[in-house]
Amino acid sequence: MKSEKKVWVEGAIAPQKVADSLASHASKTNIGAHAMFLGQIRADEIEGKTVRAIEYSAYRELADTGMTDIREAIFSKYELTCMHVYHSLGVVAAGEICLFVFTSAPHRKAAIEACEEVVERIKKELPIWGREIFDDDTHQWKVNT
Amino acid sequence: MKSEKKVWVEGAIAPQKVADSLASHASKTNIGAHAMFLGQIRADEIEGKTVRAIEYSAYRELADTGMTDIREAIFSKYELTCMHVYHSLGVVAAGEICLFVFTSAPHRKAAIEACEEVVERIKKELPIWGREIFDDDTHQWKVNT
Amino acid sequence: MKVKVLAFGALTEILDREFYAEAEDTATLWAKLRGAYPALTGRKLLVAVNSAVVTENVPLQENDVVALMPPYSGG
Amino acid sequence: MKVKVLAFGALTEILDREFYAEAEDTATLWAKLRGAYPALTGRKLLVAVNSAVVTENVPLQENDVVALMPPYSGG
Repeated sequence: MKSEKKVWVEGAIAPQKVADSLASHASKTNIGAHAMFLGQIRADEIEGKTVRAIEYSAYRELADTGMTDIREAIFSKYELTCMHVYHSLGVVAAGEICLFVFTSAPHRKAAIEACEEVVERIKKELPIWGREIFDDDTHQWKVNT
Repeated sequence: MKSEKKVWVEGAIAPQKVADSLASHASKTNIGAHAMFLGQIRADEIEGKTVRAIEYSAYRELADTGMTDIREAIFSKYELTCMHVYHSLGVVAAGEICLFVFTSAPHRKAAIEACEEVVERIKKELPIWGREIFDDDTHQWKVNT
Repeated sequence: MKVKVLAFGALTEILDREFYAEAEDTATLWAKLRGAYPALTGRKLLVAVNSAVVTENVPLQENDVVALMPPYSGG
Repeated sequence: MKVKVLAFGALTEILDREFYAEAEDTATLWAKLRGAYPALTGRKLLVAVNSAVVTENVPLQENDVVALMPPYSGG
């Protein structure tokens, strides 16, 4: 359960991945609750221009280490059955999914709290950068709040 | 957004429904975050017997009113873009999904908190009953904790 | 007053899902049923009249619909 | 010491993504780069040496890999 998982997805995360991930847990009948978080690219308007996509890049080596640290901390803290995280690299268009966090547990409290904590830690701790591309092909670098 | 939605699903909720629901939100480019909760039937062991399914029944009229109350309260409290709730009626086997709560918002905090609150309120406020069916076809009535 | 009674959840193992009964208020109705079905004694109960939950004894009108509900266990 | 420097995020608009530089410690490296590229002045920065984040000035060894990273904005 704590083994390395594939985190990085080139481009957008397909909605079908969510269904497939969920279906693959039907055989784990000790699971009673799944919590999921999905980040979707917003077409924000900034000074009259609209975000049409975000291009993500990462310092992969450091991000993989960070993700392993998060995974281990979360499994020690919560009674979880599984945890899956997918993050896009490259260009993801407005309306598409760039982050998918999926936690499963016997009981809902652990699944829900773990999911939220993973999302917060990913945003804060992983060396990933988003470049917001506007409809006129200018860009600016995203700042997390 | 606050209009009546179809809540009741006969039997298990298919994982594909999750993908389809998610995909249908790609055109809402003011959404930045989706939170989902899924309840799955656990094959609990109780005194040497294993739960093989739960059969759900509801007082539909009162449950529909209760769901409308929850929906309205959640939309007044959180800055949400959409909210979808599906609950099974009838027999759902161990490993299958019986509850799907899906909230979407511009920002993650609203989506995550709303999702959790809806799950808690559904369990507490909606007149639904689960009959746990064991592998030897005996049963007992589920008690929510 | 003749009222329609609906039973839910575990109560359906003791009562019919739907039947008619005579009672002037909800407390009297429940007392009568307990008299007829001792297995009801000590059961936790939620009551709704005409699809609205009531938390105190309420008088019943002819043709009211009274729902007898054990604690909820959805989700 | 000759070290390999990696630049990320908005810094890649000022610096190459990957280049070599001479410096004895991380503070000196950053000072030299600021001297050469005034646009770096005042930038918030996280530094990693050989894939481990460092929060103070650290001495560099030959062939160390130094990552210069703006605040993260993933998710």
